[in-house]
Amino acid sequence: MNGWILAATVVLAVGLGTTLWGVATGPLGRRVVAQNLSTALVCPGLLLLSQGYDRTSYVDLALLLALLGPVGTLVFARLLADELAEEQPRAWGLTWAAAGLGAVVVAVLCAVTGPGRSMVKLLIVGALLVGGNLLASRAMSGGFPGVSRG
Amino acid sequence: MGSESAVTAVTHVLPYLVAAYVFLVGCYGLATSRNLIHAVGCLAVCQSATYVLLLAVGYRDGGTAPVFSDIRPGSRPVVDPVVQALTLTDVVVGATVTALLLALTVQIAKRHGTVDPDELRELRG
Amino acid sequence: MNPRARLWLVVLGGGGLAALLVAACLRLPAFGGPWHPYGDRAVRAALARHIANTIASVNFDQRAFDTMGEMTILFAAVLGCVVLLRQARDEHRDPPEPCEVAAPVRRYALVVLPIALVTGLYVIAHGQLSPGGGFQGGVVAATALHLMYLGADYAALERIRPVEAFEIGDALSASAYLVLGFAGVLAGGAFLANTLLPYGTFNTLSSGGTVPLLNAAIGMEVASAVVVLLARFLDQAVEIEEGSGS
Amino acid sequence: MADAVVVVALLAVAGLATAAVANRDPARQALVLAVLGTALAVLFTVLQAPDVGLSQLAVGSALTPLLIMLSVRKVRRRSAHGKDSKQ
Repeated sequence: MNGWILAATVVLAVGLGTTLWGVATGPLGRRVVAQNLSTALVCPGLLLLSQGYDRTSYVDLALLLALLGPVGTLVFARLLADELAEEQPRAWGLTWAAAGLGAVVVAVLCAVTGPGRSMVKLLIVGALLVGGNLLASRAMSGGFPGVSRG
Repeated sequence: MGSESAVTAVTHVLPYLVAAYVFLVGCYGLATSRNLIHAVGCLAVCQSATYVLLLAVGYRDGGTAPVFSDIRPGSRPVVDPVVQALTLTDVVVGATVTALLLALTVQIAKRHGTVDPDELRELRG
Repeated sequence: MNPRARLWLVVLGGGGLAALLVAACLRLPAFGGPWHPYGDRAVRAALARHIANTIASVNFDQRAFDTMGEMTILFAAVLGCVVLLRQARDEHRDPPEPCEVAAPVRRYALVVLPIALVTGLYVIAHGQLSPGGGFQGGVVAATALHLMYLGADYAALERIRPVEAFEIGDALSASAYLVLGFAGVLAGGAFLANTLLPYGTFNTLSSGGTVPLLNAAIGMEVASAVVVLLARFLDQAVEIEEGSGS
Repeated sequence: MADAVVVVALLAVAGLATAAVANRDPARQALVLAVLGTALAVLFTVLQAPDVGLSQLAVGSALTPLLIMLSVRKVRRRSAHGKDSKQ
């Protein structure tokens, strides 16, 4: 076991543990926030695993999660807009912390990889992850003001 | 020494036990469900147990994926690709079967105005 | 049967099943063991045919006939959904009014949609090289289209997604798989045998004989199937209303 | 100790499966299923099956939740409609 896998284990244990607790209990708003955080915390874990196993092809997994995770959150934000409008879930502290974690992991991995095609891919994953995460947070707190049915 | 062998014994069967547990939990949810959409979700949980079992059978300690686009063939031990191929198609086909069951649920809701299996039984009997 | 008796039955049956499963688990070969005879042979066969991703080789070459079965299940499930979720006689269509979406959400959807589509195509195209393939890429590409519904509104989605075209695409790609299989027979081999085309250079896009073609057919099939499926569900959830006439 | 990450992923999957069954409201269950899909993708990655992980991510993170939520919406709208007409 090398340091990368150890770091990934810690990130995944903390990330999956907190999201399990957040998504299974409490009001609906908190659950959607937890679902969004699961993307933001698992994706850096996958990137660290890819580095730990020394397999660049595993980065595809992180790319797909960074793309589709926020889409999943948008599904809930849109189809539960009525319920969420009452709660207006806000967790900007947590969201920025998770986005920061993603940015730090991507920066460290870029520094290790060095310039090249894999670095471009890492930067795309990072941009999609941070952007999607912040946007999904925005969407669930009043992103669909006029959705009554449609 | 004794505790160490106990730990390895646990890690040697833990994945199988988790697969069995996930399957049983899904079955329990299916049997006690009061909402057909919830029951379909429980069936999805049962399906995921089969993925865990198949992939656990194919794992090899210290192995890596049998995908040679970024490593030289033969340079590292690889895990079993056959079970992975089985699981891979299973995941996507499982999702469409879930969709088919949800379509049936929507149709039941239209016909009978409820998705509670107990109320449906009363309607019929 | 009252719920209490049913619960007891479940606990009894589940307990018995649990005991049997645990007994079976304890007798299975240990997790992570070194003995994988089928796996080792599959890897050797894949390398002999210049396919870098052994899983794609198993799916589209060594067990291509099984994949045809999976494809048939997929096709039948979609057909079932289309039949079940058609517009009934006592229902009418009521197009939803365009909805208001916050500007950043709309912009995000419009930026990410092409990226997700390209990623889906990339995953399909590199199926026989890196992790990925028709099954995964097809789902990604089809999901990407529905960002139009999530980020804009239903009318916008309907403009970029003609369902009839995707229904035809579904049927065409399913038959393309069969045609490729029969081409093997006509060339003097067996059904779906990978003897038709040269194997090419290892680890390039065109390597692996018929594997990239079958992979592309499955990718198109899955993408069209998912689009058709979601279109039926969206119709029901958003547009079709009860009661005849409006 | 090399299997620590496997054990973490297995425990997360078991916990999320329990939560998915225990949440009886379909919308809340769909949220748990979305996270369960992500956890399964992590498990498949640590079991060295990136292809299956990709498949699970593609299906579990957006497609299954969308299907379930659309069904929930249809069923809820129907029952709301039925109550209106009864009144």
